[in-house]
Amino acid sequence: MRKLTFAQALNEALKQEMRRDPTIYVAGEDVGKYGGIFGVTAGLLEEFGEERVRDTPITESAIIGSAVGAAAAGLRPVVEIMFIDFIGVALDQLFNQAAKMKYMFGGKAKLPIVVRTTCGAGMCAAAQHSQSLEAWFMHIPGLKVVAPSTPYDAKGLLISSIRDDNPVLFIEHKMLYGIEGEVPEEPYTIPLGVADIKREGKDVTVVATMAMVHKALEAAEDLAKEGIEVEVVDPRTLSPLDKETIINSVKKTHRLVIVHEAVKQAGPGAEIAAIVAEEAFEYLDAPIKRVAAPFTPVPFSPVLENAYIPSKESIISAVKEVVG
Amino acid sequence: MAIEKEKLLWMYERMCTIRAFEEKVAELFAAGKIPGFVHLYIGEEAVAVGVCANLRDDDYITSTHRGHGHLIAKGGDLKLMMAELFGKKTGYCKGKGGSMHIADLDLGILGANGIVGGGLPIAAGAALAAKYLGTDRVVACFFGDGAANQGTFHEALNMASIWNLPVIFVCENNHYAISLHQHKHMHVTDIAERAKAYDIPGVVVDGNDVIAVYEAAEAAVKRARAGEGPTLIECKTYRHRGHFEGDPMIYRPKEEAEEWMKKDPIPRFEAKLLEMGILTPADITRIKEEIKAKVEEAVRFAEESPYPEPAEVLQDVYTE
Amino acid sequence: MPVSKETLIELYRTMLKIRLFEERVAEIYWEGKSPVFNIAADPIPGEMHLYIGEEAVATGVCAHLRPDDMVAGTHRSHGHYIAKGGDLKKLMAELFGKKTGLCQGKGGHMHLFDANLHFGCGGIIGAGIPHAVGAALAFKMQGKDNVAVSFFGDGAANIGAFHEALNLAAIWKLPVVFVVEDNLYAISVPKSKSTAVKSNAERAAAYGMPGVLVDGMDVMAVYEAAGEAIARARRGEGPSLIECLCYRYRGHFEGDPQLYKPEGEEEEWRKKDPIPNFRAKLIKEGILTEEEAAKIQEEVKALVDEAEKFARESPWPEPEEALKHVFL
Amino acid sequence: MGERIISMYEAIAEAIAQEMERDPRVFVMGEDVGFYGGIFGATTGLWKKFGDERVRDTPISEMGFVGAAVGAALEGMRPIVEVMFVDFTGACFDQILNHMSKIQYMSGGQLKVPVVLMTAIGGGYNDAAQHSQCLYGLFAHLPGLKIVIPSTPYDAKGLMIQAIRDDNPVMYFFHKGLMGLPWMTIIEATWAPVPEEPYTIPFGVADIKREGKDVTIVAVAMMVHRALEAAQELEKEGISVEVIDLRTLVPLDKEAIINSVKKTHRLLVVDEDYLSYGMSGEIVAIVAENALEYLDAPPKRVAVPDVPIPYSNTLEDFVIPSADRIAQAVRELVG
Repeated sequence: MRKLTFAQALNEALKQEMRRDPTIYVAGEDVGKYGGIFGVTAGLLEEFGEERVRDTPITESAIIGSAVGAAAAGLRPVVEIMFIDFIGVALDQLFNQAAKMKYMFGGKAKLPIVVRTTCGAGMCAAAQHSQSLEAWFMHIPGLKVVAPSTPYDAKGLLISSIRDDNPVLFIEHKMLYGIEGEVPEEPYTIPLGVADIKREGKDVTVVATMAMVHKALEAAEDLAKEGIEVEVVDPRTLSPLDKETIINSVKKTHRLVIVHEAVKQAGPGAEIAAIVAEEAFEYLDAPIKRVAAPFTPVPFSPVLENAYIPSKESIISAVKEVVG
Repeated sequence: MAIEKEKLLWMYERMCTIRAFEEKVAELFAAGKIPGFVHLYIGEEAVAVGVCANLRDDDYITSTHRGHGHLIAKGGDLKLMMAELFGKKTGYCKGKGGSMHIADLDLGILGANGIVGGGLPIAAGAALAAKYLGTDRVVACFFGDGAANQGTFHEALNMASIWNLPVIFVCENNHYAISLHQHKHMHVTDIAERAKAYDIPGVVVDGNDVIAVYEAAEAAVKRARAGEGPTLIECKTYRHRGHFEGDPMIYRPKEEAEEWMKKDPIPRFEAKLLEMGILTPADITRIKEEIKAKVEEAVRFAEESPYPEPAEVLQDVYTE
Repeated sequence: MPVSKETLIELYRTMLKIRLFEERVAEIYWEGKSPVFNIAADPIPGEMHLYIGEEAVATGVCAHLRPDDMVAGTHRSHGHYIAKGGDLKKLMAELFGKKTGLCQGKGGHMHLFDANLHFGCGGIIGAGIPHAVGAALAFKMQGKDNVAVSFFGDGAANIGAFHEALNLAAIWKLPVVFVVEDNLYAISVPKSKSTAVKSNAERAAAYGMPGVLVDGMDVMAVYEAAGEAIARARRGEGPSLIECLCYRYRGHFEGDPQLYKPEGEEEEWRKKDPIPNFRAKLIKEGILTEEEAAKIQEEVKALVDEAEKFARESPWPEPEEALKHVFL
Repeated sequence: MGERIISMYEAIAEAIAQEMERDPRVFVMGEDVGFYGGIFGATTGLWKKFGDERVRDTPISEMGFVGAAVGAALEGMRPIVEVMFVDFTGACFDQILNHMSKIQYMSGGQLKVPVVLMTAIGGGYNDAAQHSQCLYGLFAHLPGLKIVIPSTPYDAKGLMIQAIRDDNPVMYFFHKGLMGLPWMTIIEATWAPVPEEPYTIPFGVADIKREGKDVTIVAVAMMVHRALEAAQELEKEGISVEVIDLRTLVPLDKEAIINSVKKTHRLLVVDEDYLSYGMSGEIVAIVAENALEYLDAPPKRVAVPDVPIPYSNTLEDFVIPSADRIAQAVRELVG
């Protein structure tokens, strides 16, 4: 099948959806002529024009806030916040307005908004351009949080997100933009809230997200050589979260390791560990392990950043501890 | 002046309705029948009414934590509003929103808002949609003097200006950001001055003179419908009651309040209409009786309505 | 006001220091990034925003500042730091991510802090503006005559923090000077598409403070406008806003294709290059001879060489240091 | 402990006043903190005592004045800022997320940012979705901030003084329902003995508010009192409950939790914050990682189901954990 990069897959999803539905528009900083700082909106301006591909000032509150108003009034905005780190200046519009409006209004409002943003370290962009903040938004009722790890998932999940009638935070890990994978040419959807088992195994369940999925798979390769069969589960959507797949996998393997790039404390892994401890307690043969970033901001120096990002090795040793 | 009789009577009736509704809410709140916080609009009626008198049903408004007046002026249903204040199942938001979050999308009411300045970018977005969809709808965005210091004010006005969006930004300058007087929260006297910072027209009007508000809004709405972009209207007014019910109001001098009470928009307008012969004392009694009945009916409706089922708490978070 | 010969020469030297330092940074940056551009490649990893072309602004403003005055910079702040008297060696080492860097490798090029020089900057557009206001508040409360200066771009003047910070500074009459570096672009979006007013100087009126527009390519124009504003602040007469029209000769960041810049625009602005023009002026007015100018060039180059050598030879931080400094 | 009885809001205001007397660098900023004394009384009497300069009313500009607090702290002041409701931190999140919490780290430890950001949390009085949240879990996920959540007047004073003297940014969350405000439902425990002299309570030390042997309940703020209420009920049924009040989430007293679980073998975490991805998940995960073998039953969580806080009485009472819901969960654990 034809191969595309992660960024190209997202770009194709945007183009195909914009062709299908004229109420979809894209807005954000440098999404027009520039094609998005990471190239995801490349060619959109040329095809759809300035009315539908809107360069905004550096004005995150107004970017998300205007998306809320536009959605309430019948459009389907797909807005871009360049780095998830910048969402701090617009958080009110996302967590008090977009996320809650439908509920506060007793179910009347329909807010089909997609907020695309990037996360993750690995570019030496330091503490304000490298964070993984997904856990916060998973903690906010009313938002859906999508976090793909492959070009195939990226296209299908973005199309589903655009067609979803709820506000969706669509998180793209910077270090994944360049990876290639098979992507069908025609539009297709992947349901939100359905995890994907990226590798089957019987000894340990490793739940990993975004860039960590790939590290987990590498770790699984190495461990297979030592006769340890790792099952790698990629939730793909963090909210809603596909509990069943995770729990069923643990019921099979009896062991759980959770890997993410967000800091460990109160991170996505805490919730997943809690769910399993609550709902699959009797199936666990060993304590749950979390492999995550330490409780520090993201450092700049490549040496420090490497020490910060969870490594294949740390995943391997965590797995060995639980099978030990 | 060129405003036809029906419109004038409509404005009078609406102002009185807001006043009667709010006074009843104050009474019910004091009696413990309405829970939570309520922020009353009493004293500012001329602003909401003067602006909304220029709007069509398919135009939009964004409102504030002090939103009852805007809702009534835009045609909100007293029964559903009151039921919401009581937290009843039959309320506008099925008891999930309360005073600060009432909305009626069919009437273009994009919601009251519990966050100061929260509605400004939302208004810009609704205007973007109106323009994008090729309609001539406009958006009236109400906010207070306090909100004019919020970042969202700056971002929304700048965006509306560069994108030439059909928004009327209506600043209800009641001179207090909760307890802080305007001269302590901004270094300019006229908020309308700030329009220059976005290259849009800014006008100051007497917010207690409904005719003045109407005329300023009329021009701004015409401008917006014609695709000529946003306008900032500053309405100088005063809230007769505290920031919220229960506010001791220790921060505001008695004399100041008394001065403003003399400028109460309703008696002023009433006198004008009498003098113009559009209204007779008999009409006034009749209109007020009718309004009283409507409000009573709303209260009855709210009282008789059932509370929501606890299980409903889990509904309406997501659209299925 | 009459400006001493020494000051004029110092202004020139500082602008040159910024220019040569950054040209060197660009060279080193690309060492590891061609033929394949990997942003995380050594010797200088990460994003890189250069100030080349805007030197007159930082130089003209900071010439009036004392070490204990505060400066809040931006994501494009090497120039501000150098003009404030920053140490080239520590700065270069930080860009390399070395242990000897200004922030021991934790901050990097967008997050430079120097406690002794009361200098800080960061990667979030507009976020430094309220920091300067807070520093000015501290000075006022401590009864000092220090001032705080906030540098930010025309793009940042559209973000909420600008509005809130200027309003606060005005009502509290704080000793702070807001310097807008209007380089025509918010990344790729031209000012005409991002900013509703022609000049941000007009926005000062919205807060009840003076605002002026100056030619940011003319160090003397900046020097004079800043001199007045800073003196005013020191006298306790409150904040001012200065908008400096300038141009960045390079992209928003290294690697930016700059497709958004129209044909010929840069050539036009090259003619206004603040450094050669000022050099010519000084020579014409007999303040500097060709020889002296060449000597300054050599001295500054030597400083930059030394900084590069220092950075290259410095050790990396220990990985475990990633866990330090979260809490005191 | 002194026998003088005061409310939690008075305890907080007293702590701030005593520190302002001790240290001239300490000052207070926020909306209505001056003349008004703070909407929830946390700055009562300060303006009278210290005046406009040190007790500053701000415009409604959270981004502006929280950012200003960061700048003032960098220049040697020790600001206390009040953000009226935690729900409003959305308007200044960047300043907390990218500056207050990180400057110390990004500067390689050169700079410190001794800001105390205090803010009101909690529901129970029909203030609906934008004025009733807790959200401390979000901030506890953010390296560089210390997270303080008192549940009694005594703790409130000691922890506030500790917070002001701490050189790190501290977020101090007070629960509106515990402030002892005359215009809210009064809970006895919100008026309690507080020593007049200044004292500190170290961070990272949980307080066992009630000893027990059958079940460990971990909670903060209002939920501590609901748990104690439940514990009394359960005692009649012969179930002995231990109630641990964490008091600070960062640093977190893991030992206290784990030791108690080793003793009781059963864990219930009660939280007024949303269930998912919050404090309750972290605590259960810590126990699952470090004391799994001691558990005789799956750990349980009682928290706000994942919905915004609704307005109507019936709805709000349903989502905010009650003593009954807590007691029921305990019965299931031991049953």
